[in-house]
Amino acid sequence: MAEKYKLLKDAIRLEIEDFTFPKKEYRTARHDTVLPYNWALGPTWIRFFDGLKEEKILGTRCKKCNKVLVPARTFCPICYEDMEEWVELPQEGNVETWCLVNYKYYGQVKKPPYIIAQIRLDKADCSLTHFIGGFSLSDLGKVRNKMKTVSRVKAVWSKEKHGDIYDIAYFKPV
Amino acid sequence: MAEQKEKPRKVASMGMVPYEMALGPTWTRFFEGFKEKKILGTKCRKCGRILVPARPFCPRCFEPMEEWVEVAQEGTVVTWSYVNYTYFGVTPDMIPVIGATIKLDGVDCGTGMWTQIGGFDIKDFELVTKKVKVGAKVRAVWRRKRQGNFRDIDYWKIIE
Amino acid sequence: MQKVGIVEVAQSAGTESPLSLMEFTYKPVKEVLDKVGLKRDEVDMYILASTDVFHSGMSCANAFDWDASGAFMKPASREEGDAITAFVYGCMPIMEGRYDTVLVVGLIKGSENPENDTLTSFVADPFYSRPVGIQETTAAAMQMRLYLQRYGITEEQCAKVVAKNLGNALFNPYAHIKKRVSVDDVLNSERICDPLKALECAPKSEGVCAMLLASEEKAKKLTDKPVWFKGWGSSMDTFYLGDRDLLDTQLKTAAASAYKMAGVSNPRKEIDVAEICEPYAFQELLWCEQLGLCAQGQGGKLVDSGVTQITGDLPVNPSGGVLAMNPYVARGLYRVAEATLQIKGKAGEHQVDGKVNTALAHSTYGFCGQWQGVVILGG
Amino acid sequence: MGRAVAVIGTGQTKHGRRDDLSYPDLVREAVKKVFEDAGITLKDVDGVVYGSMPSMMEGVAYNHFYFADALRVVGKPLLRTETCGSTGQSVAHTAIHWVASGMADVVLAVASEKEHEGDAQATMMTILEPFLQVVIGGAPLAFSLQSREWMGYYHIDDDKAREAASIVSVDSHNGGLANPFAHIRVQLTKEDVSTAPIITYPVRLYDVCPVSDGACAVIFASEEKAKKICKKPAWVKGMGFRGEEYFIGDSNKAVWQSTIEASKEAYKEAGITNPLKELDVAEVYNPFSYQELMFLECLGLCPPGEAPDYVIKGTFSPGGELPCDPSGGVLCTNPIGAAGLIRVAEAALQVTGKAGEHQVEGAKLALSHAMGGAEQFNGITILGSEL
Repeated sequence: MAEKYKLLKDAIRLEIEDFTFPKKEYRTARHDTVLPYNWALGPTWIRFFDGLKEEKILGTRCKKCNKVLVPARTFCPICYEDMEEWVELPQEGNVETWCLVNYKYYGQVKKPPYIIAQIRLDKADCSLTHFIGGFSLSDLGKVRNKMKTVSRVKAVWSKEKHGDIYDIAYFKPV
Repeated sequence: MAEQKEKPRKVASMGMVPYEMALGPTWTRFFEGFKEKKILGTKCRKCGRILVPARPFCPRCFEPMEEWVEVAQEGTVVTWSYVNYTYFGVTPDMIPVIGATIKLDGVDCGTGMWTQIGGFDIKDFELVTKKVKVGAKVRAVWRRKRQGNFRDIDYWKIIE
Repeated sequence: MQKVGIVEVAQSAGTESPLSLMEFTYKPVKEVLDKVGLKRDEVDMYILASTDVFHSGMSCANAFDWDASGAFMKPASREEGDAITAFVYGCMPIMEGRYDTVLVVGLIKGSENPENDTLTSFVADPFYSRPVGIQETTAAAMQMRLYLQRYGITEEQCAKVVAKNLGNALFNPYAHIKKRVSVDDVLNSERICDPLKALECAPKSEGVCAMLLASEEKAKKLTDKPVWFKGWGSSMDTFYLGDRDLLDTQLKTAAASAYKMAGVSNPRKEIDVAEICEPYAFQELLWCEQLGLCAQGQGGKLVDSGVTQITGDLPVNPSGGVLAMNPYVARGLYRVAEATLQIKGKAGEHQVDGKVNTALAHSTYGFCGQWQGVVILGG
Repeated sequence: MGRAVAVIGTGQTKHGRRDDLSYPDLVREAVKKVFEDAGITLKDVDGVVYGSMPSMMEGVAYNHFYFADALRVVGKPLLRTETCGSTGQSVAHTAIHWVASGMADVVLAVASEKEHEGDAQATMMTILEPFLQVVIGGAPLAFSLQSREWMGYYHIDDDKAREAASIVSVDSHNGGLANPFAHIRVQLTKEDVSTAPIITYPVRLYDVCPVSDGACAVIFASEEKAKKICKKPAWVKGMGFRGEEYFIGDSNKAVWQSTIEASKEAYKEAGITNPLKELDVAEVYNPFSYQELMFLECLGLCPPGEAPDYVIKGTFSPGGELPCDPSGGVLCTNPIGAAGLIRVAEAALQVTGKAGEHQVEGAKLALSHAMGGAEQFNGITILGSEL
């Protein structure tokens, strides 16, 4: 399996962590599934991510129920109609709920601690899932207290953009 | 539908998930046999079939298979195929490979996908079609250093 | 429509096993067949439930699982998802009168997989939810905060669920976690994903559950106390968390159809015991509300009142639930099996006090309960 | 056997390399079409069955969650059935049992694959556990082994098998040209096929199915509903499914018992005693042309060991006694998880006279089939124009 990791390390330049199972007192076979993927974005995601590159958060409006959904959708999940009207959304919104991730697991997207939140952007009819940051997260008690007072947040953009969801670095309290 | 002007775009990524399987008593014993250059099977007390690799139970009779037998290391080629293409994880230096199902003498099933034929220049396809035939006799060739896994049998050699 | 009876169940313990997945699966299947006195090939059909990412690194899980499930050359299929769906699928051919007996098997060896959080992150879409860290625990933590905020449920009330369920598990020989914990232990355990604390999250367990179903006539021949399948309901929610009200789940819809099919009009009164899938402690309270076992927002008071204790009027998770034993995939079938044992009066040390006529088994998987399923059983 | 069940609509995407759409949007393409074809609304649907190949294929686990909106299953029950290559057939069977049981009147069955998003052969190697079955080669190895086992068992010489396999490939590719949904559209001669590069000997390039993206949706309904909603339903006449041992050496794969027994059960239910005579068309799962030869025998369509003779004689070619895979089959279109359901959809199109350019004139009784696993699983569904 080591060869496979090397193959993809070269191909994708990924940081690969080690994973160790708890020690077993019986014979086992380590068996890592390592597979390549090439996910087609399709026109809707392409346009949404191109928007992020230009520091715009784009949603789409359903002509039937009139709801604005973000990220942009090809079709309205309720009406099943194509969503053809594109809308640029304000970059501020309310925190609906959040969690503070303070533990490790294999394949984690970020080094803990970090905050994941549901953020209702102004004028949107659904919440956007993203990180909240811009302040120290090292003291859990302090974070909990601070977050009690946070209701409004605003997008902070990454300096280097790749046309993906990380083009928004995080949302910071306003 | 959104505008179709954009060219198709893809996100390249990798899925990596570690797993660790227990071999369990049956297959642990089977591979212990490999260390001593032995191929072990189990016999069903009901249908009398001997199966290799050894099994915890007979898949048909559904009774535990508790009787262990050492089986022959020679057998007959039931079928074979010449693998000559690559896919992710398989690099050009790893092919060609001759996969084969081999019916060991005295055993009631063929080997699964764990036996390959070798011992000559298998890159020479003409030679392969001349030498490898359904019904050919083969014998296991063991590695000198054995660790109790499938690699202990280096390849199966055509003996006639 | 034919009646379906549960004839017999067998389960394996949740603790780490040195057996191979094949040997581990074989045991409960063989146990059920031996208990009933049927040979493998005398069963008409087999339905398996296993899941590729929760399957020790092997895909097309049915390929490997076939032998140990007993399905060789029998009509069969596999559900990829919670094993409670295999139970429901198993009922169908009997209801239509096609087959008389169906054996259902749900299986997993959690010790061979990485953390459930690693695996459930693969459920998220690759462009958006996955890169922002959504998996089952982070999604549940956000659901929990909303629950605490909107209805004033306290962390203490959530912790009570853990103390209750792990307490029950001490009397369940198959449970994985055997540890008495107090409400304070839970409250003081590490805040791994605030507001979720370590002890409020289910473990990762082994587990094979096998169950024999039969038509009415056949069931009466095979056992003196069949348990009858009365109703089923299930519902799926929309995918993105941001599109949903996380506290208004599809469990309401699922429960409504299950009650309708079973003819249950007042669940709180008619249901004698409930086995609920609560991988996170607060979810037991939320699911109780949505199952109509208490009013909306009253889940906290429900646990405070003590009615959900094993000695209470409406015991919830007398087996210890998923908090004590979490064989992902198989856990839904474990709920049905435990509900069955309660009706049969064969739950042993964790048998509830009162007579059990009607029992509810619930399962869920997906972020914040995207899929919900409810089964009603009767004596 | 419970209530009668019928197919009241089908929908297929244009199969092929579909980088133009994200995966959920591809699924939606098939779902939209099936609703149009059946002429029903969301309200009419009681439940959804979905299936695909394993999560490892496209890297999204439990992808029915991801597709919940595209499948129009929000607020409804969903069952997820998966049995490897035979998934499409198993998905259909789940839907049929569901309706026959009386717990639902109308069930939408959907299956899909987007093979270009992953590496199919590398994924399929993960079907096997890591310590006993380890020879590299993927599905082509497994199924080439089987083809040669069959040739050896019946002493069929290489040249004869080669010729018959070439005919199968040419016929299928011609079918693909007539099918608007098919992926591979190429005119081939027998010589093109027999001299193409070797993949896993004796299998050559045009003996092998392509890597395809695609989705298929089929709506099943109870007798009462079908008669109310649909002018010309395709009735489910019989079905069967069998699987054998995990280790491929455990049984004789030349006389493939799971195909034989699954088809026997389906024929019995459909009241078919002479399938070659009684069937009008067969959609046989043929990812490898050599395998189709073996299937023709194991499905009881010709005597054991004689498939090459029958194929060379033209029995299964267009205009023959029992045309096989007029759609081009899996050789032209292989979104794996969907391929088995596409066979069901194509059988339905044939018996309802809606197959267009690849219609078999007057077809009334059609067989559809799929196989999967490490030479393990076979599923059959028979559809007819009469109840």
